[in-house]
Amino acid sequence: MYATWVLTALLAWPLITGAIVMLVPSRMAKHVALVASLIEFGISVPVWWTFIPGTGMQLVADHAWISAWGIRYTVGVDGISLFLVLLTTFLMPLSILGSWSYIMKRENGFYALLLVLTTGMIGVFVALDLFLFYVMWEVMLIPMYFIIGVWGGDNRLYAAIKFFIYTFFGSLLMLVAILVLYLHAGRETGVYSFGYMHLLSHVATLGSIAWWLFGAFFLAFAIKVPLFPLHTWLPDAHVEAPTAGSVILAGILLKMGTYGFLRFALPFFPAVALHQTVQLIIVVLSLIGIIYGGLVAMVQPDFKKLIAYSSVAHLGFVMLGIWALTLQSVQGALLVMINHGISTGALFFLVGMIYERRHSQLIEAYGGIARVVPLFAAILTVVSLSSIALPGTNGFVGEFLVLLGAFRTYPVAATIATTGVIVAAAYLLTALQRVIFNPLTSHENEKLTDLTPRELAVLVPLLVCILWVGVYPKPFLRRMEPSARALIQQVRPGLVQGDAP
Amino acid sequence: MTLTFFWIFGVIAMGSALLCITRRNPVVCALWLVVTLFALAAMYVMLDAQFIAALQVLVYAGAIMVLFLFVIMLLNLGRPGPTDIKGPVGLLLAAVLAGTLLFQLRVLGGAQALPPSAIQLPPGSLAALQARQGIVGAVAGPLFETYLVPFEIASVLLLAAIVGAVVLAKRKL
Amino acid sequence: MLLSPALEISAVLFTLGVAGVLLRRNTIVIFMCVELMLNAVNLTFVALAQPLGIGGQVFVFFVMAVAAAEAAVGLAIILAVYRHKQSVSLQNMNLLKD
Amino acid sequence: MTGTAVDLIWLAPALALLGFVLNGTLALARPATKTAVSIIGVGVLLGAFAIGIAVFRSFVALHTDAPVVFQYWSWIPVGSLQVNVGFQVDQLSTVMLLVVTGVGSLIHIFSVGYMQEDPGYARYFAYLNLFVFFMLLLVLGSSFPVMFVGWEGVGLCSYLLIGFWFSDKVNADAGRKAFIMNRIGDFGFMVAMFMIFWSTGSLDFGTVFSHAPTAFVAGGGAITAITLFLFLGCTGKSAQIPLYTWLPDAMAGPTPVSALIHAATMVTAGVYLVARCNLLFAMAPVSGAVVAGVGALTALFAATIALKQWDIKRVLAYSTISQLGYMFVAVGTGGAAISAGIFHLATHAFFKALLFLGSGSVIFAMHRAYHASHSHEDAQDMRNMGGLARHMPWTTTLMWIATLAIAGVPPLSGFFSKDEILTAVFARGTPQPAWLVFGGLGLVTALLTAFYMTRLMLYTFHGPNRTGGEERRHLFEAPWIMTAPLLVLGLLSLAGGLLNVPELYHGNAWLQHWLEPISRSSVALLPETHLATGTEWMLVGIAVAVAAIGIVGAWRLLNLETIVPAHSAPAERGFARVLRNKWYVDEIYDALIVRPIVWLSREVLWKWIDQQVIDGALVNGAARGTRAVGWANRWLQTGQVGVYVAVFLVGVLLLLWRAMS
Repeated sequence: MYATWVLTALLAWPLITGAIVMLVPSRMAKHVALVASLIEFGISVPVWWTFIPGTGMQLVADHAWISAWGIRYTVGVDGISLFLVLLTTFLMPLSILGSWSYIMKRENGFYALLLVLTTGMIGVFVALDLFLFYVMWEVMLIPMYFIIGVWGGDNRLYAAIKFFIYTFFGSLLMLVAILVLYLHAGRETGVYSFGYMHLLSHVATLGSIAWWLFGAFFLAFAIKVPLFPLHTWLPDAHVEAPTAGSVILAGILLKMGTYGFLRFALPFFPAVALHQTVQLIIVVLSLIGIIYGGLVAMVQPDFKKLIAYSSVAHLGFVMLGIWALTLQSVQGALLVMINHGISTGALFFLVGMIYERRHSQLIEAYGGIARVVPLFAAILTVVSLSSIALPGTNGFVGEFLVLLGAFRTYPVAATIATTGVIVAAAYLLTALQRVIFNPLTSHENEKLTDLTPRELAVLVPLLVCILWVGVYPKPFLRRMEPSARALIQQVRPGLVQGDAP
Repeated sequence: MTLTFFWIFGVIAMGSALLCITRRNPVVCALWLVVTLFALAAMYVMLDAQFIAALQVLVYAGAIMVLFLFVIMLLNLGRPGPTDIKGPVGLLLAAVLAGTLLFQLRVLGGAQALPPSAIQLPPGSLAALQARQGIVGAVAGPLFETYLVPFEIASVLLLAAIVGAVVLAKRKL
Repeated sequence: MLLSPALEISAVLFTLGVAGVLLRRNTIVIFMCVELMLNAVNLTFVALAQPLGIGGQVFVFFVMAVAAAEAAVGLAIILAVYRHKQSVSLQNMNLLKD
Repeated sequence: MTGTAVDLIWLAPALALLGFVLNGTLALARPATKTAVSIIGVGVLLGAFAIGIAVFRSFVALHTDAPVVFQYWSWIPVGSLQVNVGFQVDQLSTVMLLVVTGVGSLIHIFSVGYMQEDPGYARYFAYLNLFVFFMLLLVLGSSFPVMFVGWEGVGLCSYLLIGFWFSDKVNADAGRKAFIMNRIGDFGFMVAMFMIFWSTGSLDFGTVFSHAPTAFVAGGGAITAITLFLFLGCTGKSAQIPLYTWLPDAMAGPTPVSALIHAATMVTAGVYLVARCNLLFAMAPVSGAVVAGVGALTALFAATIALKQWDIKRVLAYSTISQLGYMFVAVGTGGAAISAGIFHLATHAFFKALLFLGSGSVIFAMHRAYHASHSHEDAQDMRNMGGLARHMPWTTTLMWIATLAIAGVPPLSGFFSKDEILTAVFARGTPQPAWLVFGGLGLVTALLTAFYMTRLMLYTFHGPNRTGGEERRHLFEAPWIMTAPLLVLGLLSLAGGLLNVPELYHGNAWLQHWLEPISRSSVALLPETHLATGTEWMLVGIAVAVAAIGIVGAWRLLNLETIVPAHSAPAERGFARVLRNKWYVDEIYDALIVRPIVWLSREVLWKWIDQQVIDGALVNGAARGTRAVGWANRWLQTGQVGVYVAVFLVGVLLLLWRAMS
């Protein structure tokens, strides 16, 4: 019973409560939104147990929507999307709680948009009808545009429009590709449907047009990932977005790109994706992302920009892991996606919290504040270490798996990517030192106050996850494995590399 | 006989319409338009549409044109403005475009545009209908049955127009 | 049969209305030309009601209603514009430009 | 499960972790607490040591050659990769366990006195406990990934403790440098793990070592690459060329930290790793030679730098690098020499910890003296010391013991361990002459070691006192809680040689026999070596002579009367200056690597590629292009309704035209 309505409830609940948030008095907005998002999280938690590790889609709901064009409302999760859905519902209450005192104007609108955004994000991850997927893809775009454009920093309009046009540019091409797939499968069978499985079963006869379609999907997803050189919207968007915006942007929106590759681009066009040249291009771009992102992050004066470029590097690992197509690397990539959501989310929260006190996110504005705000410093240190993949934290498990798995397919590339861990240490520890260590020079920093209980309530769940995934990732890996194996087998039939004999 | 009268009124309508668009003075234009409308009303009578003809006189020639004249006089536009009619270039452009349009309309509205005779009613059936139901009744029947919803919508439209006109025209509400 | 001459006349009247819109700058006159075009169409409707049924006349009825509404609102707009610009000439209504 | 005390092995790291959690909480919640922190901090370590002893005794009683492996939970299970969190108790790990918890306990006790006045007391002990936790993970881990957790974890603690007094930028810089240098090494470790996994299908020590003979061709490219990457990891962690430069800077941390992490335990992790993987290194003769060669070179190179350093802790730091080089020569030689390396590791832990803690006492005393006189002189510069023997007799005596031990004077511990290494190395010289060179370098290093250590002792404790008169009245011996651990370490430095008295002296060579199961499989792969008894005695003679020359030479050559305090000392000239400036290696690294990378990142990658090419030319270029097209089409928008009507009509006409045709 629960299995049949849970995903629909997860999609509908934020929309309903979003409308309610618009109607309540503005001082109540955040409370209502928080309760709504907690309930949303509560609804999603049992999925953890309801989901049975295995192949195929689960918790499926399927209803006719626009039957004239074969559009259906089909949703479901597998081991790939399960954690992204849970990550979304997990991060939303935290984001709302983290915006508690950050958002001071038009609160109703902000929180309502956050809730609508939730629907869009979950929709992207659970949609099994490509039309529905596309609709959700756009649904999540619009609230984010407003969140950056209305509640952002000084240069928010530039960033918001850049974000929007970049993404939109890619997604329109994707729409064209989806339509071509739809028409192709329709002509072949006479059944016109946007269903994932239906389209997937007729991609083999696409011929050379697959190249164009892959290109369209690639562009849409690569922008979202973001893959070098399509990444320049990210630093701007991150710097200007309010805390919650940055957290969600980094934590979830970026994952849509890699998720898209896993769900659509790879299974639909395996021949293209595994073509020598395409492999070379993507692996090289991932490597550039890892190294380049790290190096550029190292010289950023703005903490948020630094984190943004570090995201480019982390997502580079994910792309490398996906394309290596070994059991370890794909699961590692999935884990890095989750880890990045947790760690980078926490980093953005921390930067947001200190920004609220000091109104600067420039690294040089700080220094030596570990003496003034020891708790903040301790948590920032733990989170940074998780971000640079220190063993024992979540970051390590993911990156280790990606690199280990990728080493099988691309030994040289994996070796080069491993140097990314050095660069990561260089940029994040340098920033850490310049923020919490070094002499306390500024008088303004002497009066900083340490974290409040509310802020701790935001950070502690993230810290728990950091250690949990770091020490005992088995529950995650166990649920991912069948789907990862199925994916690999679909893309490259035959023996799955790195599987147990 | 009818045809002759029809043509006479047609020529009057066309002539006064031409005068309407070429006279400089807006009041004069409006009056020539009234003449056109009257001529049209006469033609409606000959086309078995007596009720419409009455409406034409009442609504168009009466109400609407009076409104126009009121506005013209209210704004004190009774004298021709110097730039009211465009210069030779405008004239040429208007002539060319209008000429093309007329040519196209005549081609499209020629004999082949008429409905096929199979679906045409036999001549005089409209008059017979009017004789049976009465002139007003013949129009009222479909208006309040088949076209009831559009009729209601039209009433809402008029109401909205009234409100809108008041809002727009009033200096201060 | 009056159908053919009615259509001829209607076409001419419509063309004259179009020519008027193109030729004039006074918004009130342009308005009147629009009314002229409406009437030209009305004539067609009425003429075609003879062979095709009473529906054409009903349509004329609606056209008149819409024309009345249009005249009311349109003239109110002209009034408002005049109050703003002290002119009803199209030349002065160029706010659409940048 | 063995049903003996060995099963309790998990308690040792768990206790340390508990100490970290409790002390960490206290550090955040009640930073001023001291007593509870001391009890927890020292208590967990003593507990861990007790467990270490119990485990060791039970393990000895088991009389087994095979390691006892405990698997606690499945950590990273993906397909064929099955990494468990597990501990391995065997001959090697028990020795390391005892060294870590034993020396660690002593240093914890010392810290109670040394850090007493520090406002970050609780934080300090939290870090220290965490360090012990990770170190135990490192030595006990039953697989490469678990070891790697400890490996990076100790690096983290090292980072935190070097930058303990983070308000000083130099300290924070030093911590960061240490971490990044270590990460370069960790890169090697990780790549080596990947290669091992895909060659042997596992990362557990047991499986890897049992599959290695079939999975690799001895001397082949794969095994050579693996071992070289592993050794890259070692050069980072154990401060060998080329990644050694962080260790001298690491002296910025509190002195007990230098003793524990940067002398006795963490930096020896590389030696432990090579010893653990001795089979792999034995299968790759080239790598073995590289390890030994790099070790020998590092030993000599660091010793030369130590000759001209004035900071008492820096001398010890370079000495540590140098001694680590010795250990690498031993483990690089492989086979039975592994035990020599581990032996030296243990004795070095004793006497180097003693030296560091002794220097800690000196610095502690100097600090108090300068504090009393409100002076801001450098409390670590030997030029400011001199004649301290009169004020600190205990410290002086104990440090002399350690100095003689490190110089290799018989019958102190260092003599035995160093001699063992030299014997093993020269023995390999017969089939492979390269080892003769390494041995020669080792002898020269021994000479330099004796020299600079004597220099350190003389400048610090003897000659005229160079502190001011005011300070002199405040120079005292450290409190008993600091001298007591020194005493224990002094005893160990004296008698540590008993662990492994070679058969040459009719000893039973206990450690060598104890470690035999560890190196058994690799001995077979290495060339047979044997040194005649006469040659061995000759080597002993040479080693003792070298030590004596070093000590006496220092005594004779150094003129204690001409030293002037640091603030008025003239700059060195010529070669001395090169040594004083550490061969300018830091400067060279900075100019060749650090600066180019930063410049490349900032000016080329960020400002040019990112901001100008991608964002400027492409992204905003597209926007500008769109705007230009719009600008070009602006004339269409006249704003004149009349024109719009005309255009509209043209459109209508065109449509009609289409309808006509």
